[in-house]
Amino acid sequence: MWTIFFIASLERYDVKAKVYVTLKPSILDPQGKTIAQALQTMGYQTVQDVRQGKYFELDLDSGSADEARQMVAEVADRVLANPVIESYRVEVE
Amino acid sequence: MWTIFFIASLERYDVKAKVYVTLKPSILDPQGKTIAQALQTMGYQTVQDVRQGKYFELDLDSGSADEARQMVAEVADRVLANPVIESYRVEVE
Amino acid sequence: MKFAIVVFPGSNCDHDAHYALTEVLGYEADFVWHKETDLHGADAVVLPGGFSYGDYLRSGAIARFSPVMASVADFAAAGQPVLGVCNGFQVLLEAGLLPGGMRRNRDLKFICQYVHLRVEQTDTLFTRNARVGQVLRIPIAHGEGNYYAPPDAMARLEANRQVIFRYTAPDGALDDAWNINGSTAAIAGICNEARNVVGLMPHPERACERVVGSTDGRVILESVVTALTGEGALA
Amino acid sequence: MIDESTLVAHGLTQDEYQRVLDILGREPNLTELGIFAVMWSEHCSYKSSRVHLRRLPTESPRVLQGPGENAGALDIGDGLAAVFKIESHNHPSFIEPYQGAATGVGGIIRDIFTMGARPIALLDSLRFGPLTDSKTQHIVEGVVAGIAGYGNSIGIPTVGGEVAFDESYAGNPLVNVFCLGVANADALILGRAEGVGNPVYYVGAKTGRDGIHGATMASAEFDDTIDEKRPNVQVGDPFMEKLLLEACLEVMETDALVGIQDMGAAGLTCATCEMGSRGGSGIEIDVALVPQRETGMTPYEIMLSESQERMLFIVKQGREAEVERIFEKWDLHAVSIGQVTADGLLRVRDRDAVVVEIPNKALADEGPVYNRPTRRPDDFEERQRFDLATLTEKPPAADALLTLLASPQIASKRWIYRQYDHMVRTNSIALAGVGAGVVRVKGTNRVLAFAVDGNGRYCSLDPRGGAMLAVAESARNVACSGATPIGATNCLNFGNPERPEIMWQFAEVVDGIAEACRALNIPITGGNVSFYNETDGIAIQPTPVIGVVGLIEDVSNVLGRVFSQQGASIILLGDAMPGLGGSEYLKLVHGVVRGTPPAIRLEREHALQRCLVSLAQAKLVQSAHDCAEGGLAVTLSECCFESGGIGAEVSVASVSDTVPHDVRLTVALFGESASRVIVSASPANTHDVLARACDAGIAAAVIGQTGGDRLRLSVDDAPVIDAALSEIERIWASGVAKYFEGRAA
Ligand SMILES: Nc1ncnc2c1ncn2[C@@H]1O[C@H](COP(=O)(O)OP(=O)(O)O)[C@@H](O)[C@H]1O
Ligand SMILES: [Mg+2]
Repeated sequence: MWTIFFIASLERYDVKAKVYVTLKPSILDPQGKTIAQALQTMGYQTVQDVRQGKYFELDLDSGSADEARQMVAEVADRVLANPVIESYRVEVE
Repeated sequence: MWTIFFIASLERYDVKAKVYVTLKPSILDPQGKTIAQALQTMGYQTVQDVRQGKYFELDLDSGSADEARQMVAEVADRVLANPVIESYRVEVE
Repeated sequence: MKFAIVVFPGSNCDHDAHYALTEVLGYEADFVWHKETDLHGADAVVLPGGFSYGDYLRSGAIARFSPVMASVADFAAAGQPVLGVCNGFQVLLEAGLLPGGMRRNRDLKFICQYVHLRVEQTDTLFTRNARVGQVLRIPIAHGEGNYYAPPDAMARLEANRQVIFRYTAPDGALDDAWNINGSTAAIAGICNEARNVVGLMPHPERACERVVGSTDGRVILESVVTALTGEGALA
Repeated sequence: MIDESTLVAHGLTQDEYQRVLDILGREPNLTELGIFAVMWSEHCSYKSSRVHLRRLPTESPRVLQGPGENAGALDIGDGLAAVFKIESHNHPSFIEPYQGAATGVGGIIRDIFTMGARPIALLDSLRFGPLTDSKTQHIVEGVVAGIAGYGNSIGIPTVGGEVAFDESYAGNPLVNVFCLGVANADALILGRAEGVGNPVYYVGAKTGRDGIHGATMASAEFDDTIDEKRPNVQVGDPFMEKLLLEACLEVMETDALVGIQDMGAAGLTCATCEMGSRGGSGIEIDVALVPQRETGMTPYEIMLSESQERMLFIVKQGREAEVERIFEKWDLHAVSIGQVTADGLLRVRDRDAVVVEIPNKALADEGPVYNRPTRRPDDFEERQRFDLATLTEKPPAADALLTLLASPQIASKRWIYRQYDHMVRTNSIALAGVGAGVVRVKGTNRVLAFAVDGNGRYCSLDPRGGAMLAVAESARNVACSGATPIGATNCLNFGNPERPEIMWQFAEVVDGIAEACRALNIPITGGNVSFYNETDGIAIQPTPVIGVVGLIEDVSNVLGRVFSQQGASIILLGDAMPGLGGSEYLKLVHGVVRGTPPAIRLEREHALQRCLVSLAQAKLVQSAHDCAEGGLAVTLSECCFESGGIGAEVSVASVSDTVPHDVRLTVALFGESASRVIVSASPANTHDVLARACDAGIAAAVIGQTGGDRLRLSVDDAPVIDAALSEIERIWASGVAKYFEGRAA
């Protein structure tokens, strides 16, 4: 038992994953719009548009980067983003 | 007048900037913590920790990438992030 | 007639729904903890308002994975009545039991106030005692109630007459100034294609007694009883 | 080992350190020193205020719990108790408005459910700089969103509050939050540790390095080093607190608990030694068993952390499993970190090593007590002097009214309370924004009404009189809803107590509160003191905030602010007196803050309040509204606003002995004489209302009728104001909101 556990634990990696979630481009983003307007009012005239999204950092303890990538994609699709209104991007280090 | 304006407008670039805002590491992130727990309960046992941040995409109409970088850093510091509890990172394409 | 009121961690209108259904309207109601999978033999299920899981991530996003939701989905699939109020509506959207999603309110603020709702359709289990065009005065209390569905889904919603409530002026006129949170097509509530699952952002359970300001919410809770038992049917 | 600079860093004086040495009979280690420092900080020890607070009246037959516990409690009949308290979170809200205000809400809610009460309502009392300043707008936006974010999520309605704006708060905003809960009168739970061998449990959020020395920070002024104080920011987690709230209330139903206390200011340190001290017990804990969010935390950090949403409780031996099971149901892991002992000591271990050994009593009860010097400010009399004759260039009355109605001070606060869920729990009877908070108690016919009030400007001109006016106004607001005031809590916000002028203000205010509470028969059941509200040596106006709780025994007797019928008689109860000292009119129209605030005769005030309650009980009046900031003209406007367009036509006589003649009009319209209320009654009941007022010894006069869609006001038969209601209401309605359009939240 001890040895097996020991070997298994040797094979785990600390993996960092990042997930970016934004409203789909066709959907009006009330937060982004308000920020863009406020920035223009504040004198930042070069700002054309702002979109606000969410950003997640996940610390994983994975068998491999591939395993992690697959799992994070699933988590992003099922949980972190709502595919009805949002799109997402996953990065695994 | 007309010519000057025309030339000036020729010199503008469409620049895309991204700003990533995260809570400083020592600050409690209740959202991230709750998400991590939920993922573990759902069977994603390899998830050790989750931190949630904000992600902004800015469309600018700038004189140069450098000008844009400086402006976005200022905007991030003044408006997009709350420097008391958050740190940020700026990327300009 | 028995209701099941699902309690998620962070639900906070569960007791209000229970009070309205039992003390005010005289029906039976049981709380069902989100880890349960048995709906206590209820005839109708209510997903109450609140901040399930603190509304962290997105409203309703975590709650929809609770064990009870599989039972709620089966219950809904069997054609039985399910009502989602506010956060409960958001859970139904996240669970895919109703189409669409929610954005932050147009003015980015949490809003708590009375609004006017126009009843658009009465052939659902929760509006059958109302009149088409009837205007109900019911409070809202939410920060993310700005309804959105993609154009094709919107077209289906309208074609199937699934939009049940819209935000309107007090006289029932559609007017963007009265579309309190900026929802697409001023949508305040919708039903599924089978018309047994209804979700709405306003809180009918807060509008069941004169002493707290309105009784207009009763018709929604009473309709389902009429539908199932015939009690209180319109002449 | 403990040198001068270590003492300074901990805010301890040489004398205080000597006291530590005397108590211990040895040198403290650094952890012990940190523990003494937080427990003996102003915030935790009340060392400057204690001698004064003793003068407050704290008893009545209804008082079930007076000052000293986590919250006060009053008997409200039907076997129930109202449990309530007010807390400040001023300093944290300046540093981080959203989180500071949010964690303030979280803290006061914990104080209430710790007593075994279910919290049912919140009120907020806020002070900011002028809204024209964009920094202030940012603070206001954050504070309001923070209160909303926490209260809405946990599902406790914020049913009302108050807010004022003045330059003195620009660098020191005030965020005071009042919470009220209901408990079974015989099941109040106290914060005491008893029963040797009983386990000490920790539950809730893990401990991080949050707010270490928050309590000492709240006991220091702000200056240029503010940035160094920044890493302390605590983040609130209302979801965690909602779980704690439900789990604790469920555990409390089992009788397995001995005592419980939240870990607020001074965290684990305060919770352990206070519970030990109250129960006359010792407590031994092992910091290694404390759940930790960060790695490498020292015993010092663990003991002093102010991480939010944590509770400490003592369980009866043998009942542990039952308690743990309830917490597990709510996804919370309660862990035993120690036990109650017989030796009266706070003993902290880090596994095998004993790192702290201090008598609980020394920390909690035997801290230093100061009777600090007081001195009346030299310009006191000078500032009270004000000659009405100097008021030249007065704008027309109608213009002055518009100026007042448009100012954030008087304008509608809807922009604020619309962000608060003020209806959840379906108990809110009067909606927020129309008077006191009025909340029914389900399962009974009873209703509780409560209001928070305090006028810093009055107190800056006359601390004692201003304090009496604050008590009177808060109680009057409660009485206007038909409730009998039965008790109060208070939050005393002041500058640096080491300055004799500030200490004088404080002593005067306490005397004013004591006198008014005695006269109005309102015991004080608890409260909070916040000193050091100064930036760069400039103090806030002395700001006592009084939260009065009242009881209505029959829900059908509740009164609202607004006129409810056309053709009703408008009746003014109480006398107008000469003077404009300290008024909103003087400040907003003339930029003058001088003079003496309105005089108050407390026995009259008491009679007025009793009369109001009797009118409500007899159902003789349709509405009642306190005549306060902005005087009669503003009060009448407010009675018309949100009434669905019911106007009024009113005629009053000027106050005769006011000189000169042209000021009489101004005084009649905008003077803020105390102890006045506008009620409306059907013509049929008008005579009875006047007769009851006469019996009560209260001046009462019919000054007009409701009706039409205009507000018409005459003084001495000369028309002075004639305005379309819809127009002035629009100006009033947008007076706060207009400052926030288009801001990026
Ligand atoms: N900070 C606040 N939070 C919530 N409600 C508020 C706040 N400030 C004012 N209000 C609401 O606006 C109303 C008017 O405030 P105020 O003029 O102080 O009332 P009153 O004249 O009754 O003392 C109050 O009844 C209160 O409920
Ligand atoms: Mg007031």
